[in-house]
Amino acid sequence: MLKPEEMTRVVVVGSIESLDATIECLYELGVLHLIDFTEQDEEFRIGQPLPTASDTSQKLLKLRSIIRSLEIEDHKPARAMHVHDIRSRMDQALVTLDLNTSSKADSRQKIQALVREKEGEIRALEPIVPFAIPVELFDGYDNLSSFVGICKTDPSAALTSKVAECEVFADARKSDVVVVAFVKSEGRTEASKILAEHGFQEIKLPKVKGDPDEIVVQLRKQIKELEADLARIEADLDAIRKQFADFIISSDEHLSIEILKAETPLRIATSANSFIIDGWAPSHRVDEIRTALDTMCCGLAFIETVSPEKSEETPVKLKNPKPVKPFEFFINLVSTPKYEEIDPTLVLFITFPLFFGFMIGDLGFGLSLVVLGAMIRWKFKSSPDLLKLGAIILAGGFMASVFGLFVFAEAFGVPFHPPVENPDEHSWEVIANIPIHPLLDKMRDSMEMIAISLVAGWIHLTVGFTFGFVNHYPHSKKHAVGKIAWLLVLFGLFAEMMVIAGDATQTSHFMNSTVLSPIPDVSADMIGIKVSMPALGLIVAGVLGIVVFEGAMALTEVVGVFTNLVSYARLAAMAIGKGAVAVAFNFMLFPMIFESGNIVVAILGVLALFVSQAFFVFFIGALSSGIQAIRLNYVEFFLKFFEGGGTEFSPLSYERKYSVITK
Amino acid sequence: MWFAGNRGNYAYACTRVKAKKRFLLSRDVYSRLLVMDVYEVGRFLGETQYREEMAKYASVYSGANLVEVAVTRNLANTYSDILGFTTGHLREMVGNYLKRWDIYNVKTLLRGKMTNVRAEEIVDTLVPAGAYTEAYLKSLIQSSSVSEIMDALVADAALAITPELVREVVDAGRLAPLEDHLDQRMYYDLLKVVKGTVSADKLLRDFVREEIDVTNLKVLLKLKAARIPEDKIVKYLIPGGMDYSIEKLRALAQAEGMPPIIEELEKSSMYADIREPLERFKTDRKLSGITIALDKALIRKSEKFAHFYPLSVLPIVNYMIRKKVEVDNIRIIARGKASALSTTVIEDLLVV
Amino acid sequence: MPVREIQPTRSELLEVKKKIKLTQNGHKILKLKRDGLILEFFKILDQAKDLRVEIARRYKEASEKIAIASAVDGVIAVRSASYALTGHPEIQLRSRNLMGVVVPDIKSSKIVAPLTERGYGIIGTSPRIDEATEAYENLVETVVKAAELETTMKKLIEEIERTKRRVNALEYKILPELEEIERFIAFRLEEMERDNIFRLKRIKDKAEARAEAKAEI
Amino acid sequence: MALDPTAVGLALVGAGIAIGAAGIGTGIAQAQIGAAAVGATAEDPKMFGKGLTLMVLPETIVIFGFVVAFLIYGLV
Repeated sequence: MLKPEEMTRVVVVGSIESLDATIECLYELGVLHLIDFTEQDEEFRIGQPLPTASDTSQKLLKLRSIIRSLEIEDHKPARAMHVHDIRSRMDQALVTLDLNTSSKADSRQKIQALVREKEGEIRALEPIVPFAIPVELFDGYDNLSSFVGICKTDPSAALTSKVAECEVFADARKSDVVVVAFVKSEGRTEASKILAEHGFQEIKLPKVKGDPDEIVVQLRKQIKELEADLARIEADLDAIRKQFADFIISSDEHLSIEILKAETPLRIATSANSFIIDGWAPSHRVDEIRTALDTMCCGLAFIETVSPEKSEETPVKLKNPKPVKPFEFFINLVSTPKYEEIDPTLVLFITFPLFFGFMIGDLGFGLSLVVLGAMIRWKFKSSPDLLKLGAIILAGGFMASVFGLFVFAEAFGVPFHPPVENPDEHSWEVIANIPIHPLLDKMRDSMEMIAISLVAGWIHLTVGFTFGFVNHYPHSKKHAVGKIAWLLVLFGLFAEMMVIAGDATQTSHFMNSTVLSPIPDVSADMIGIKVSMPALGLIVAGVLGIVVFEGAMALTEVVGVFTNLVSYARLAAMAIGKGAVAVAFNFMLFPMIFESGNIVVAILGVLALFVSQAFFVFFIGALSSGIQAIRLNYVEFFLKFFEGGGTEFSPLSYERKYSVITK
Repeated sequence: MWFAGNRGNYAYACTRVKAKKRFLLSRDVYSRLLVMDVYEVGRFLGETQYREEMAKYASVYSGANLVEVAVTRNLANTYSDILGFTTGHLREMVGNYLKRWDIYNVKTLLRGKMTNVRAEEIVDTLVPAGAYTEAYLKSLIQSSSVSEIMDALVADAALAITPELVREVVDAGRLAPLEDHLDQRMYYDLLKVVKGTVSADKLLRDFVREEIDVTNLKVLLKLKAARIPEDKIVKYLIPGGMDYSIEKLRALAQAEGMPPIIEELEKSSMYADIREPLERFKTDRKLSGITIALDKALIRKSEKFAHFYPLSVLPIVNYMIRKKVEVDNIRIIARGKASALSTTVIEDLLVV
Repeated sequence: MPVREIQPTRSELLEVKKKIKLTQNGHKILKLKRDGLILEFFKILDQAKDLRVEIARRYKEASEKIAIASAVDGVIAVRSASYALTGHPEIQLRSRNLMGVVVPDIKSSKIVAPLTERGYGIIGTSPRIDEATEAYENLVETVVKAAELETTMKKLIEEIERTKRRVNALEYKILPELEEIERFIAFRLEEMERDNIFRLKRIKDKAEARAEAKAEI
Repeated sequence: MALDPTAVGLALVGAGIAIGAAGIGTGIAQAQIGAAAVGATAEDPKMFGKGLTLMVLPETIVIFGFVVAFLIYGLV
C-alpha cells in the first residue's frame, strides 16, 4: 500500500553455452524484468537470435496469414493441445493449409471485389433508368459535352435560359434531381458552372451498351451468381476451419512462445564467450531465481545483486491488498507511478466510491449498480480490465446505496418520506413506511451540499499536498517545504470560503455547528465581504512561503488552488442536477401511474419510468458521476504530487492457454 | 472549427497523427532488426503496425519481397487513412502534399511496364495515396502497351506531358526525360496550388520550398560531381526554393568543380546536420553520405516546424515523411539482408 | 633431304656448309626471340594477374552496389534504369606489333556515359543508382582491358610455342640433319678422292706393267 | 425579505445566464480537446485515460457557473 513492491537490481551472467537454458529458466520463473541492452561496444553486442528463430518466424508468418484468411483471430480452442502433437503435425498441416486457404481466400477476395464493382455499376445506372435511353448514348460525342449526375435543385431552367443549344432531362426524386444535360462543346464551361451552383455531382457511367434497365437486371443476376460462388467458398473454408482452427490457434500460441524465447538474446549483451542479463526482480524472489539457475543451468550461470545507479528506472509493481487492487485500473489509465512515488491507489479506493456514492446518492440506483457490477464480474471473467471495472462499479454502487439509504433517504429519485415543506410530494410512504429520515435534502439544502463538497475537496487536496511533500522530500527539501506553503494557502482559502458560505447560509445548522466552529470568529468586512483574519493570515504566510521556496512564477497558480477547491462543488452539482431531473420525471409520470385509473396508462407509465430510470442510472448516473469522481482524482488530486511515467514491471514470462508441455 | 468556416479538424487530426508517431520504430528496434534474418524481420513487423498487411501478403510473397510489399502497402494505407480522417482545408493540403505519389506511381508503372514486370507485382509496389485511385492505376497497368498508358496520361492536364516526351518514351524507350519532367512538375503544381496567401497554406508552402532546396542541392551535387556542364544542369533545377534561388544555383553550377558548393553548404542553415559527411566527402568523394545527411536535415527541419506549429498541417506532413523514411529503412534492411550485405553497410544506408 | 639423294659434290658441300652457318645463326636469333617473348609474357602475366584480381574485386563491388541500389530505390527502379540504358559500349579494335607478334589494342569508348545520358531520371533517383552504374561501368572497362591483356597473352603464348618449336626443330632436327649431310658429303668426297688415287695408282701400275712387258718383249 | 418580483426574475435570469454561458464556454473548449482526445484514442487505446483527464479539465468552468448561479439563487 502506498509504496510499490520492493525491487532489487540483478545481473545474470553466464557462459554463452548456457544462454538457452538460462532464458528458458527465467521465462519459467517469470519474475525477472529485463532491461534492454542498447549501448553496443567492441566487447559486447546484442546477442544473435537462437538458431530456431528463422524457421519459426517463417512458420509463424504463414500461420498468421492463414489465421487471417480463415478469420479465426478470436477462435478459442476448447482444450489445450500437446506440444508434441503440434510439432509432429506442423509441417504437413502448413503445406495443406497453405495450398487450400490462400487460394480460396484469394478467390473470395476477388469475387467480393467483383460484387462491389457490380454494385457500384448498379448504383451508377439506377438514376438513369427512368430516362430509358441506352447507356452508350449518354456520352462519347464529338461536338457535344454531356453531363450526367445528381443535383440538389433542378437546374433545367437555368441551363436552358443561359446556355445556348442545350438539352436537359431532369428526373426529380425524393430529395434531389437526376440531371442529364447535353451541351454544345462551346457552352461546356458555362454549363458546368451553373450545374456546380446547383450542387451537381457527376455520376461516372460504366462503359456498357444497352438499356440501363436490362443491364441492371443482368448485373443483379450476376451478383446473385457470384454470391452463390462466395457461399460455396465460404463452405469450403468452414470445413477447413472445423478441422484446423484448434490446431492453428494452439500452434500460433506455441510458436509465439518459442519465438519470444528465441529472440530474447536480442535484448541481452553478449560477447564471444559470455552473456550479461541486466534486470530487476522483486527483492523477496531473488533467491528463488538463484536456486533455479543453479539447478537448471548446471552452474554455468549466476545471479548477482547490484546496487542500482541513481538515474536508473526501477520497474514498478503496485502492491495493494485485494479489495484495493481493482482501483489500480485508474492508475494504469493515466500512467504508472515512479518507483519512488507514492502509489495513490488506496486514496482512490476510498475517495472514488465516496464521491461517486455522494453524487448518485440513491438506494435504488445504487443497488442497480451493485447488480450491474456483479454481473460484469461474473460475465467477463477472462478480461482482467473488465473484472476491475466491475469491482469499481460494485464499490461505487454500494456507496451510492449507503448514501441513498442513510443520508438522502431516497430510492429511484423518490424520497422515503415527503419533505416537511411539501407534504404532497410523492414518496415511498405509499408502499411502505421506512423508518429512515433524510439528513440532507438534495434540492433544498443545496448550500450545505456545496459546503460538504468543499470540505471533501479540502481534505482531498490536503492529502494531495501531503503526498507531494513526501514525494519531494528525498530529492528536494526546498520543494517539499514549498508544498507546506501551498497547504497554508489551501487552509486559508478554505476557511475564508467557509466563512463566506456560512454568512450566506446563516440559517443552516450544519454549516454553523459543524464546519465553522473550529475557525476563530475574528473577521472584518471588506468590500462587502466578510473576511476572516486568521484565514487571511494563513493565505499571506502561504504566499510568502511559495515565493521563497518555489519562486515568484508559482504565484500564478495560487488562483489554481481556489479553482481546485471550487471544482469540488461538482459533487453537489451532480447530485442536485441528477436529483432535479429525477424529480421532474417522477413529477410527470407518477400522476399517470397512480391517478389515471387506467391500467394501460399505468403500465405504460411504469415502463416509461423504467426506461428513464435506466437511462439515468447507466448514462447520467454511472457514466458522468464516474467521470466526475475520477476527474477530481486525476486533475485536482494527482496534479499535487503525481508525476508518473514509471516503467511497469513486466517480467520475462508467457502464458500458455491452448498448448501444454509435459516434462 | 465549426464557427470559422471549413478550416479542417486540426485538433483531431494532429493529435491522432501525434499518437501514430509514437508507433514509429525507434533506433533500438533498428539495431535489433539488423541482427535478424529476413524472415524474423517479417515476423517482427507482423507484430507491429504492419500486422494487417504482413498477414495479408504472407500467402503470396515471402522473404524480402513480402516485407517490401507489405510495408509499401502499409504506407499507402496509412496515407489514405490520414487523408480520410482530415477534413476541410486541412484535407485539401494533405491531398496536395500526397500528389507526389501520383508521380511515383506513374513512374513505377511505366518502369515496370517497360521492363516487363508482372502486373500484380507492379500493383503491389504502388502507393495509391494521391489523386489516382488504385482502380485507375490498375486499369492503366492492364492497358496492353506503353503507348496506351501514355495516351491516358497525356489526357491529364495536370501532368502537362508534351508530345515530345511521349515520343521519347514510346519511340525511343527513354523514360528519363519524362521522369525528370514529372518530378519538376510536381513541385511546380504544388507551389501553384498552395498559395502563400492563406496563413495555413503558407506554412506548408514554406516547407515545400525547403524541400525544393534539398532536392535542388542533391541534384546539383550529383551533376557537379559527374562534371556535367552548367547549361545541362540548369534544366534539372526546380524554381521556388527557399534559400537557394535558381540564380544562386546557376552560379554554383557555373563555378569550377565541387569546392564552391561545399563552401555554400558550409554556410547553409543545415550545416550542423551535414557537417560530418561534408568533411568526409573532402577525402572520400562519396556523395551518398551528404545526400542522406541532407534528407535527415530536412526531416529535422520538418520536426522543428511541426513543433512550432502543433496545430497545423506540418505535424501531419512531418509524420508522413517520417513514415516514408521508416518504410524505406525497413525495405533497405530486408533487401540488404536478402542480398547478404554486411550489417555495417546496411546501417550506413539507413536514415535514422 | 634424304641423304641418298644428295649429290656428294664439292659445290654441294659448300652449299650445305653455308646452310649450316645460316641455320646456326637463325637458331641463335630464334632462341633470343624466345627468351625475349618469355620475358614479355611474364611481364604481361603479372599485369593480367592483377587485372584478374581487379575484376573479381570490381565485380563484387558492382554486385554490392546494385544490391544497395535496389534496396534504396526499389527493384523496379533499378531494373528500369538497367533496361533504359540503350547505348552499347563501343570498342575500337586496332593492332600493335610486339616483337613481331601482332597483338590487339582495344580502345573502349563511351562505356562511362555521362550522368545525364544514363536513361533514368536525375531528380528522383538516389546517388545509389549512380554508384551502381558507375561500378558496373568500371567493371566493364576493366573487363575490356582484361580482354586486351588476355588476348595478348594468348598470342604471346602461341608465338612462344611456335618459336620454341622452331628452335627445337632447328636444334634437334634441321641442324643435325645438315651436319650429317655435311659429314656425308665430306666422307663421300674423301672416299671418292681415295678412290681416284687408288684408281690412278692402279692405272699407273698397269701402265708401268705394260711398259715393262713391252720392254721385256 | 420581500423583493420586487421583477428583481427576483432578473436575478434568476442572471443565474440562468451564468450557468448557460459557462456551459457554452466549456462546450467550446471541450469540443476541441475532445476531438483531440478521440484522435489520440483512435490510434492508441491506452491514451483513453489521459484523453479523459484532459477533456474534463475545462468542466471547472461550468462548475463556476453553477456556483455563481447558486449564490445568486441563495440571495433571492
